[in-house]
Amino acid sequence: MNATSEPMTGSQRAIWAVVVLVIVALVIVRSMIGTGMGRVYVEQEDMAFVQLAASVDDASESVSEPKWVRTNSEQGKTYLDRNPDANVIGWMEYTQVDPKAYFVQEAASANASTASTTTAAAGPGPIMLSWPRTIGLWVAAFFTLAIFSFLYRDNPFYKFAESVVVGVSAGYWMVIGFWDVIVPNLIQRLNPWFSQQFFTPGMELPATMADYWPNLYYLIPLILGLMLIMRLVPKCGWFSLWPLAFIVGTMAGLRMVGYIEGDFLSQIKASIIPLYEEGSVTTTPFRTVWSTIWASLANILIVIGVLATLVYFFFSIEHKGVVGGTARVGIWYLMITFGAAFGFTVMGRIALLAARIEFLFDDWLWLIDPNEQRTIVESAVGLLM
Amino acid sequence: MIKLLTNLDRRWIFLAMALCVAVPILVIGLTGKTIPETPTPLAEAFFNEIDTAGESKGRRGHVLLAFDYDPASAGELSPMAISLVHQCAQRGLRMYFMSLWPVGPQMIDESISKVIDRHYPELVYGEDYVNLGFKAGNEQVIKVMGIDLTTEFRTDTKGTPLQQIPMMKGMTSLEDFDLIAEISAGYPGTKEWVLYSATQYNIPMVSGMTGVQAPLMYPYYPGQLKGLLGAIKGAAEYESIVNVWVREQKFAEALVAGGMDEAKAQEVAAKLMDKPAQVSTWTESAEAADLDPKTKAELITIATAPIPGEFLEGQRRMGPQLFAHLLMVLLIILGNVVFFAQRRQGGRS
Amino acid sequence: MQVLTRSIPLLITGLAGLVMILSAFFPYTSDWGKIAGNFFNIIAAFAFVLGGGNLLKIHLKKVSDQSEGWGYSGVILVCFITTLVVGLGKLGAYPNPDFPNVRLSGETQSSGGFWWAYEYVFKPLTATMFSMLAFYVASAAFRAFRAKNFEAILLLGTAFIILLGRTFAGVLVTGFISPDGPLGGLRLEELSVYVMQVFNTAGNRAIMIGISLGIASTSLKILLGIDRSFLGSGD
Amino acid sequence: MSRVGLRSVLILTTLCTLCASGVVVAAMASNSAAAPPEPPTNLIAVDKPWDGGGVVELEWTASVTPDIKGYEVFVHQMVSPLVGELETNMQADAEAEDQTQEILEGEGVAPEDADQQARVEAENDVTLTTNEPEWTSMGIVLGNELAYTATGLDKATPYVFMVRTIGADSTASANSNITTQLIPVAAWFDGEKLPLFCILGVICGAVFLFVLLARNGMPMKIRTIAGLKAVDEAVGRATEMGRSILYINGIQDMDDLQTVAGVTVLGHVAKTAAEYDAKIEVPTSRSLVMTAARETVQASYFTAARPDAYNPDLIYYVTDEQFGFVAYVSGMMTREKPAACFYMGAFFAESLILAETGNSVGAIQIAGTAQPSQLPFFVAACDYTLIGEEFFAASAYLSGQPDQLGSLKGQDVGKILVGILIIIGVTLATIASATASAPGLAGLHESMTSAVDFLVNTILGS
Repeated sequence: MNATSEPMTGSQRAIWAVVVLVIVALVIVRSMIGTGMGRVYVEQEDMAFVQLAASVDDASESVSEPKWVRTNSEQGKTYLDRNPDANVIGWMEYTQVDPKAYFVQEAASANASTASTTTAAAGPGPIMLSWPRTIGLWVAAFFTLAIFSFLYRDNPFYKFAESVVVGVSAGYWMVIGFWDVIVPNLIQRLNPWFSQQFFTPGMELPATMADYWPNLYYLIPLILGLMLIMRLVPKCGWFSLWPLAFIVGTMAGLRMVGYIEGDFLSQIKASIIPLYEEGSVTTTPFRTVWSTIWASLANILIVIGVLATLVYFFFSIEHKGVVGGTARVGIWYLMITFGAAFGFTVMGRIALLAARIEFLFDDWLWLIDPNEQRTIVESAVGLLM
Repeated sequence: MIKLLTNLDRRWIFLAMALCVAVPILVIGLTGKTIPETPTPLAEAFFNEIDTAGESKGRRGHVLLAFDYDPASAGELSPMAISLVHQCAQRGLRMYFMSLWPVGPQMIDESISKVIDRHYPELVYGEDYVNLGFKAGNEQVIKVMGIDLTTEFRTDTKGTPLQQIPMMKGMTSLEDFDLIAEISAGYPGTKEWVLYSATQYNIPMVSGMTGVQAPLMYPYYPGQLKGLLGAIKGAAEYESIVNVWVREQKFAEALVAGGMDEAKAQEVAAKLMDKPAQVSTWTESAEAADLDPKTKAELITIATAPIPGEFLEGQRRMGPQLFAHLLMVLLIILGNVVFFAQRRQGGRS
Repeated sequence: MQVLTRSIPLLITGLAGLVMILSAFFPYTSDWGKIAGNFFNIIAAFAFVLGGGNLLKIHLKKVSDQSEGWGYSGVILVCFITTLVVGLGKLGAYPNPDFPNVRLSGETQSSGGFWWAYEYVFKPLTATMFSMLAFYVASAAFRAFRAKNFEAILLLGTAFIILLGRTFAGVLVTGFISPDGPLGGLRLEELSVYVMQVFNTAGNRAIMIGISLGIASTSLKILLGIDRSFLGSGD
Repeated sequence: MSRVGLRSVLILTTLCTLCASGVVVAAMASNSAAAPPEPPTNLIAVDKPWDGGGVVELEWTASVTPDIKGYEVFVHQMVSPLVGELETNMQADAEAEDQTQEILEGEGVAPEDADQQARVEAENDVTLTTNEPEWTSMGIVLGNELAYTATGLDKATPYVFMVRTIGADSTASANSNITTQLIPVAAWFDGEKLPLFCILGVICGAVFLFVLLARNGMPMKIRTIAGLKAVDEAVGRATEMGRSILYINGIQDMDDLQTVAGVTVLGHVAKTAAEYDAKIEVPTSRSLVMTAARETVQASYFTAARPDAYNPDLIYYVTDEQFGFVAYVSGMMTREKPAACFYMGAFFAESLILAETGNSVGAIQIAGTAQPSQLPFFVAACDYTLIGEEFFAASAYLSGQPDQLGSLKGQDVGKILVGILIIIGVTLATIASATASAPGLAGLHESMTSAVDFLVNTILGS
């Protein structure tokens, strides 16, 4: 039964080899049929900005901030015409588009070039193949298959993918923690001037120093945070006990109240229900009776279940006699609960697998097109089916 | 046979599972057909709660959309998230997106680009929706938000201070939201929101969640949670309700644009929605005599237009679900057959 | 040393917890709770740094020792550092269009190299890892779920009702029962709702109540300094 | 606006009141209809006593107009001078920008001049409009209600309120009297939380009392927990086989109490392992857990008089990322094949992979978690499982500490409380429900209903 260590029989090995070969062959065949597969297209936009010079008003002696406007806006164009050496900066921005937009553009330019022989300089359209993203897509497909390969057995591809996910995720979390928490909640408060200049230019600076002083309270979390990192230094490890104590303490205090209010009191409250309840369906007397039976039974079963399960979790008395019997009913309820959880969990897992297979079929292999990203019907589909 | 099953390599089970999922995906992807959905009361309650958000205060609902999940659970949850944004956008609610998960902002971006950018481009950032991004600290973030919103959230993801965002005006704490709609994949998630916001401040809350969490959250319904969507089935049910409703709204919009008064338009739209196939017949009827040809043509377009693929994701996924569930039942039965056969053999010898 | 490593941390724990509890009942102290919570969240972000630092330390050691599998440690380090550099430097990310001159002003996650790392590395890897569970659950179903006693039969029976009742299979299997008749509640799709709202609710409710008591008492012990295991005093 | 316009005019009205100009629009809309209804009178606002602040109770005398749809409540927050100035500046900036654009387009003035010119004009505009109170709608109440509770207000700034009648045809009346300025301050104690405070006190008191009793030597008997004997067996088997023990402390941080309980159990497992001289490996997914685990295991080795055998390198941090962690651990399990696996702590999706992989390498597996979603898999795939609270009880049992045993007893008191409350409540509710349609028992029904109401809404709810 030990699948990952037991040597395989020759026939099994052969079957798996065939499966792998079939997959590789299908990918090769697929890439040569129809519009191919696994490409990403982007639309390019030139984001250029011109800096409007600062202006000084003599009357009020106020200085308006120099500001940036798009060069292709009315204001920008007017200004650039007047001041050709104004400060201009910019970059190219790429937006992902459905491949069908590219196909349409290609078809249009093909028509144009056949229609008139003089339009040789039609030039590349604004929609084009994005190499970084196309490579990315293939990398993603490779990683997907590399992880799936673990199902066959542990192998270097899987280990590589595993290492990548460990490294990337640790880095990812640090980066997000820095930009989304430390910058706005700490640096902005402790050094608003620096933050405004380099990170968050949209923020407002404290109007006076008196407004700023209270921010220095935030030196406390900074120091505690740094003490936490001291854990990395072998001899200063004990420093981290202080922030740890703070973390554990606040969490314990918060949870004590939260759970008693939200889970203890509210759930007792929800269990106080009448054992006899009139049904909601009252069309005929017969149905009224049945509906009442179903509704009352539900309430009775809930109350019995809560009490019996609580008895199972009662640790002061040995489970014998009546208590033992009640505790047993409690276990039955627990088992039904676990069965329900099992059913729901299975359901969730399969949906996740379906999503991954959809990624492979849709984004990478271009076999199906549920989101109508490529309206042109694929001929290769017929071959596969 | 029993011997074969006893020594069955688990990779054959893996293969069976792969086929049970992959083949229905291909078939559904190629034919475009999905399995019909009948919504359960929980999904309807979820829908209604969002539909009436803000009505008790007589204002446009202010909904906090907390997307606490990551790509790992997106297969189950993104159909819910997309339908949720779809309903909010169509209903004209103000959407405040946020996340307690580091990759949550990516999930928010995805829903915004799939629903708002593509289908509701008229919505304005900062007036109709805002992305507050991620904050570390799990339930402590909720706790702080309950007391004061701006202590924790100083800027949106674009770095704009909240005071400069029009729709943040008057929003000081969690109590200013009319509804919390949470999409949750674990900790922190539905439970934390229920404990530290819905219970503590009596804010109405609905939640969509993974199959793993759903059974655990049932005790909160209908008290602390007003609506609950569990796993992909919940997503598919909710999605079908929203799709039907959106089409009805589109009918009503077209009718109002064509000069019908609102109450009448809603009524007619509901009628048309019952039998979308007969819309073209209806446009010839006496009731539609006052409508101009442009409106009629629009009604027929709405009735016949296919639902965009992104709004069918959940329902598409119910196909592989069906076959995989049958496989699971089969596997459990087979496993037990093997177990009991072995035990009987063991007993004899 | 005892003061620094025991007394002060215990004092901090007690005070921090007290502030959180008081702030729930005494409105004047709610701002203290807010500040403590806010500090907590900032420290939580530092914990990410600690995590990254630790990873760096462990794998640098592995690489320098050339211990077994150090190549993979190298991969981890390269990926970690690359992600860090790309993300902290916002390489390739577009600045905020309102402030085109401030290079680091744009959104972190929506463009550039960091987005690429998310979209084509982080997302497929984590999502696929999770989806592998569908295979494991199938294998576990075949090999682990045995109807060996009454309890197990209950568990499996419920699982069947949910698995069938929550898909179209339920409609196929018990479609013959009239939904309006007295036994309409026995249709699988109805039954699955009933199981969830009655048995599952009752069982989970009792578990919840028990857990809430457990959490309250453990919190109390931590705050009073009775339970110091988090400080590493062992048992 | 077309989508929104579909909805009731009420929402449109509310929307428009958000900006000053919107008020004008709304007024125009109402003017176009028939004569507006009379406004309500005698509007009084009172700060709610014994609350957490930010709540104001409003009362008024009904409008003389019959057949009205309801009353719309408006609030105006008086701003402190500093905030007011800031807001004014912001508005001025925004308007200046708009006007710069206008001037540029219309007159062809040089941008810098236009900007300045616009700024001056905008500032004038703003100073003209800020005198009016800016009414924001808080919502509409039905015509038969003459009171409203305004919530979510700022505790430190003064407010004024005003109510308008909404007629049957959705026309709004003139303004009612404006209330005097009121700051919705917080009381020193939130009265609604009193029952919660008391119940928390009872539970904590019971726990504290039993801990004290236990410390003073009172014996605390706890029912046998079947799964626990297996721990020593598992460690023993690992020693016999000469293979390692794997201990996973969940994937949550030290702020999760399951992790803390897991660390306690780890202390015992490590002590047993030290006595048997078995190797114990603890990969963690949180760096703080690693810290705590190291100190605990070190202490255990000391207790077992084997400090030399303690190897901190076997307790290490892998990654915070759930699947990065599980990928690492499952890979390690297939490579090293531990003889016993312990999963004690908070687990999520990884439980299945861990248990399945453990199963496939033939390890004895013992699990303990309070994470109900993962219990089915642990119950199915592990040799023993500590279900929910049993896990916490196990940590008490293993340590044999009076503190832990006492607190377990204290929790049992809490459970008795639950049982009593539920039984009383259900009895009352059943009597109330059963007597609902019985004609002779109206009095009983009434008193039962109010008793249930008191129990549910006052004692148990806030």
